[in-house]
Amino acid sequence: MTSTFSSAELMIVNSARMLRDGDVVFVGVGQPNLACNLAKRTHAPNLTMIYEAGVIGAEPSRLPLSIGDPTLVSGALSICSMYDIFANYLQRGNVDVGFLGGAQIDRFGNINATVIGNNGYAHPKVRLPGSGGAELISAWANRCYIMTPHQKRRFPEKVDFITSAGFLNGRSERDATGVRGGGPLAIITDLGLLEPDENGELTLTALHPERTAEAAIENTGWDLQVAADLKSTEPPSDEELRILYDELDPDGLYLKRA
Amino acid sequence: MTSTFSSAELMIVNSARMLRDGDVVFVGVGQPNLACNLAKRTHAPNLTMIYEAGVIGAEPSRLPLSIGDPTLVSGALSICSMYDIFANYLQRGNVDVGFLGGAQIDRFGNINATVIGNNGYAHPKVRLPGSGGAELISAWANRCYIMTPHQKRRFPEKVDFITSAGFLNGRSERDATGVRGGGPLAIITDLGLLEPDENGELTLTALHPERTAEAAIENTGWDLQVAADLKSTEPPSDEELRILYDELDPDGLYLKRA
Amino acid sequence: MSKLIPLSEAISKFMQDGESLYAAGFTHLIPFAAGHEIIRQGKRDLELARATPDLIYDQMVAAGCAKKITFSYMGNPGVGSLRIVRGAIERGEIEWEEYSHFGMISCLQAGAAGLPFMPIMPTGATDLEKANSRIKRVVDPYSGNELIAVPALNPDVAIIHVQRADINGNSHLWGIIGEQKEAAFAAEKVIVTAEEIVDESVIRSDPNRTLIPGFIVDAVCHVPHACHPSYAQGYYDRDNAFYMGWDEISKSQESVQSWLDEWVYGTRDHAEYWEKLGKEKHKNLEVEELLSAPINYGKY
Amino acid sequence: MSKLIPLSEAISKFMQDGESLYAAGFTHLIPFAAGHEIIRQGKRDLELARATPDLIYDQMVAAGCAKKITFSYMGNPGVGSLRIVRGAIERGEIEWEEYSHFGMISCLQAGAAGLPFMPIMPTGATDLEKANSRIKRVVDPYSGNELIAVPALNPDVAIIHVQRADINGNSHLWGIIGEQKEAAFAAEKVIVTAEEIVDESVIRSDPNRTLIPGFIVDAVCHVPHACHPSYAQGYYDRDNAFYMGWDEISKSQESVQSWLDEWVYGTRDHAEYWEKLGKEKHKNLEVEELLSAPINYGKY
Repeated sequence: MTSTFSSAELMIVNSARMLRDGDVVFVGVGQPNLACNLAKRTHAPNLTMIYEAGVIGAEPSRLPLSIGDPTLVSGALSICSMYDIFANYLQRGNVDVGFLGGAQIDRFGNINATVIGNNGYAHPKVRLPGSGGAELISAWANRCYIMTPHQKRRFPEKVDFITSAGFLNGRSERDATGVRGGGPLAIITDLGLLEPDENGELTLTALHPERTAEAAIENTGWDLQVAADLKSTEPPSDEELRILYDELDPDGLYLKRA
Repeated sequence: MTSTFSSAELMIVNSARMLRDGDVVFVGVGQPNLACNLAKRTHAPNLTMIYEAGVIGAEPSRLPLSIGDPTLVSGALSICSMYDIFANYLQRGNVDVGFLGGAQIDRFGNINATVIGNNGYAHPKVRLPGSGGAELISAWANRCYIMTPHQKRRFPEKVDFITSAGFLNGRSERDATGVRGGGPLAIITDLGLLEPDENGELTLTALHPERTAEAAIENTGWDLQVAADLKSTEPPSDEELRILYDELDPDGLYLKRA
Repeated sequence: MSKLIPLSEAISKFMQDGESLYAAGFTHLIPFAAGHEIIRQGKRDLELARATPDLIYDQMVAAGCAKKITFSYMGNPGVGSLRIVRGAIERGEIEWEEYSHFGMISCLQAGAAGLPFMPIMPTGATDLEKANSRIKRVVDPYSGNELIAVPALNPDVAIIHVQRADINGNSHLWGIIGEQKEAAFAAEKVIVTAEEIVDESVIRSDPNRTLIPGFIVDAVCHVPHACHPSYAQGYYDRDNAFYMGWDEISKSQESVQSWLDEWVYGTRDHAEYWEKLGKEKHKNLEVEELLSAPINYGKY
Repeated sequence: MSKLIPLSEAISKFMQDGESLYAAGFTHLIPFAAGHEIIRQGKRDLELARATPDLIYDQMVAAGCAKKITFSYMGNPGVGSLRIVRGAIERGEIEWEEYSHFGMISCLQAGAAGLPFMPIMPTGATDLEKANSRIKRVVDPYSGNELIAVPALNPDVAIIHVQRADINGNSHLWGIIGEQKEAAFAAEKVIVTAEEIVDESVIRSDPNRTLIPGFIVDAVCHVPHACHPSYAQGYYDRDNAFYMGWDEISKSQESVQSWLDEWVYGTRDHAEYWEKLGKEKHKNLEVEELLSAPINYGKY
């Protein structure tokens, strides 16, 4: 079956819609960056974007290729040191939203970006890049969103290593750690949305157009619960797609036209 | 008796001579500032002056009247925050020399700049300005020098309140606190020099021209010991006095010509 | 969305009786205009914190705005004693809390960083620690040695004067930058007063100069010469004569009262205060231009 | 007293086998030229620390310079994996020590401030703490709650690339200023490489821009384009093609070795390396001027 919308389109557009006007967002490059810029050009003109390299309020004239791209710096509102961006912005509670990804995301929204394999940390089968800012974003941003393709190997029952805390073994366990942020509010996949239930377990709460609950269940490593009031996400609008393709990624660096 | 040299001349010139070429000096305004500038124009051209307001390498075009004088800023080498000046410079051990003063200095070089009176801290007879940077300079500068007129009320056996640690009740007590700096190396008064003995007790080690040990003993609140090899300081040279009066304080803000 | 409002509105909206205040600026950019407006509006029971209370808090204490003062050096810089605060403490008329400079600034740094405390290396001087129960010890988990700990300071309000800001509060500061950034991030509400309101493009031309981002700012007020008798680097000089003169004025409650009557209660706002200082004073405090060498950010 | 010496002399004089190194620059001003010179001089058993090892440490590890690596994000930024370091860790050929970004930078901050540790608020993620015994807990003396503690990092050597410095090492940096200041103050020895050596008067025209004072610097080296394939804000662009190309090159030890042979061992110094990149590459990385608005310090 050929879909009307690509996976990237669905993830970016639905992530953009999670953002509220006035949000301060801690953002990386790639799809989260596109989602933020899309939100800013539609319903959230007062969005402030913060990059972990210490850049606040960037207005890049080209699509940034790394979080330290010089195009983020020229014409930005403010630049600060790495200590300050993590301390005064993130740890202090000045960040509303963080975007996360990772090699593995488990049933309780815990993320692994460190090591794959059962031999433990000291003898990694696959060594991943590690935390970077992720451990801190997941702990201290008021709200977190995770963007990821919906694949069984990415959604194990339990991650091999917790790089970033979701709800640990349940919401009460996260609460007990005393972290200031609220944890993952939604996982935006190319099939639909997973949101934590009252216990912090990720459940399927919405499907994208032309996507099925069966596909989601099949591509999840745990016994995925489906919300009683399963919703459908609004299809990406022509305007959203126009902004993405014509304004934000005209050279198709992150988005390939179907 | 009319002296050849004024008290201010003797204190400033002898303080200047304590400084070594290449020293990084944490300095305030007034006499210590004149001493540093005199040293820089004579034997210590590579002296770096640091002000607690966060100014490094000032080249003021007029005599600064407060540690935050704008003339210290224009043309300085570097400016940093107050946190950085105390942390990265002083606490880190990047300061060779600190100058101190105070209302009371006792037998072991402890300084009181906080409260006078026997009713304790909560009910001060005379409330002084307090520590400012003094507690930290006395602890963390590698070498400290104290400039003060030689007066009995300034030299009690024991200070009413220890704002800045000298040798506490003896050198071994300071050593036990784990502070990084070496403590007061000399007290430069208008009569001579007091230096700590092996136990940290301040003893008279040198007299200025025309000054007597009797005067020093009489103007000290403890039983001042006189070094066996009591020295005489070199009289201020014509060149030193010329620089002070003609170059550094031509308007006589701190120095009055005899 | 512009945050530009008159100073009187910012003070009445964001500074409430009983709240804590950090009016920032170590020897530079001291926000006197805002302090005077607080006096004019008769705010009461404030908890005033500043490393150096300086004349601004001496005046606010004299006007009866404060119930407590937190400081690390309570002097008239370059002159001597700070008579009003000193007298209030000696007579037990005001609560106070005292630190060393680094202690005070570490409290703000902890507050700005979202930490409950900051460690400080031992100084050997323990009398203040005995007198201030907020100063504690913390054990370094690596050496087992005891360090000093000071608690986070998170004032309800920070007032920050800056050389230039845009209408959203993005602020450029230079010269002595003591603890403005730390105070702004530590506080719950931030009022910025600025010598100049500039277009956002001026701010964006030099983002490394922006120490305070607009999104943490609640109000921006255009108040030229707001720092007199303190100064704004590149805009006007410190009025040393006033600092020395205050030493005389503050010798009696009567002369302080009459100074407040004439210069604070008797002026509608800071523009009128400045005007009243007169042309000669304006001229004395003028400063010739000395520009920074530009830097190139590059078009990317 | 001038500290200006050739980079080769600075490396041979101040970087010894077995010492620890922090080559600073978070995504910006990465001192590749100094890294290459370390490779050329065949330094061995270095303990390499950087938040992001980036290609500079991938190359140094490939060349056999390192016995240990300390990091917080071991990726090829914007591309993917950092193959050489990753392989060395997977095969157990190198020691490593790992933190989160804030953990790593807090280690440096502690080192710079002369503190033995820095506290960090809890993050809920404890697996790394279990794996790295250098990460400890400290009890907040105010709430009794446990916080994370990380130890001071005081490298033997910091290498800092800056846009402009004077011959004494007073350095102006702008754009992304990640951890250069912290690394310089934390280290025992500091080597500065600079795009431009300027007169002291340029530095003094803008003291707020001087993040590194000369008196903590041991050597200053004039090395234009030192950051390629990283960049210097306002001087040249990031060579993204190289970052992507390295992903291919680093797939085999053979192709890495031949790259090192041609580009590092095969060039006498960085000037030759830059020349060898060719006119077209130079042109691709050129950047148009975009100047900051000047500020006025005033003549006082």
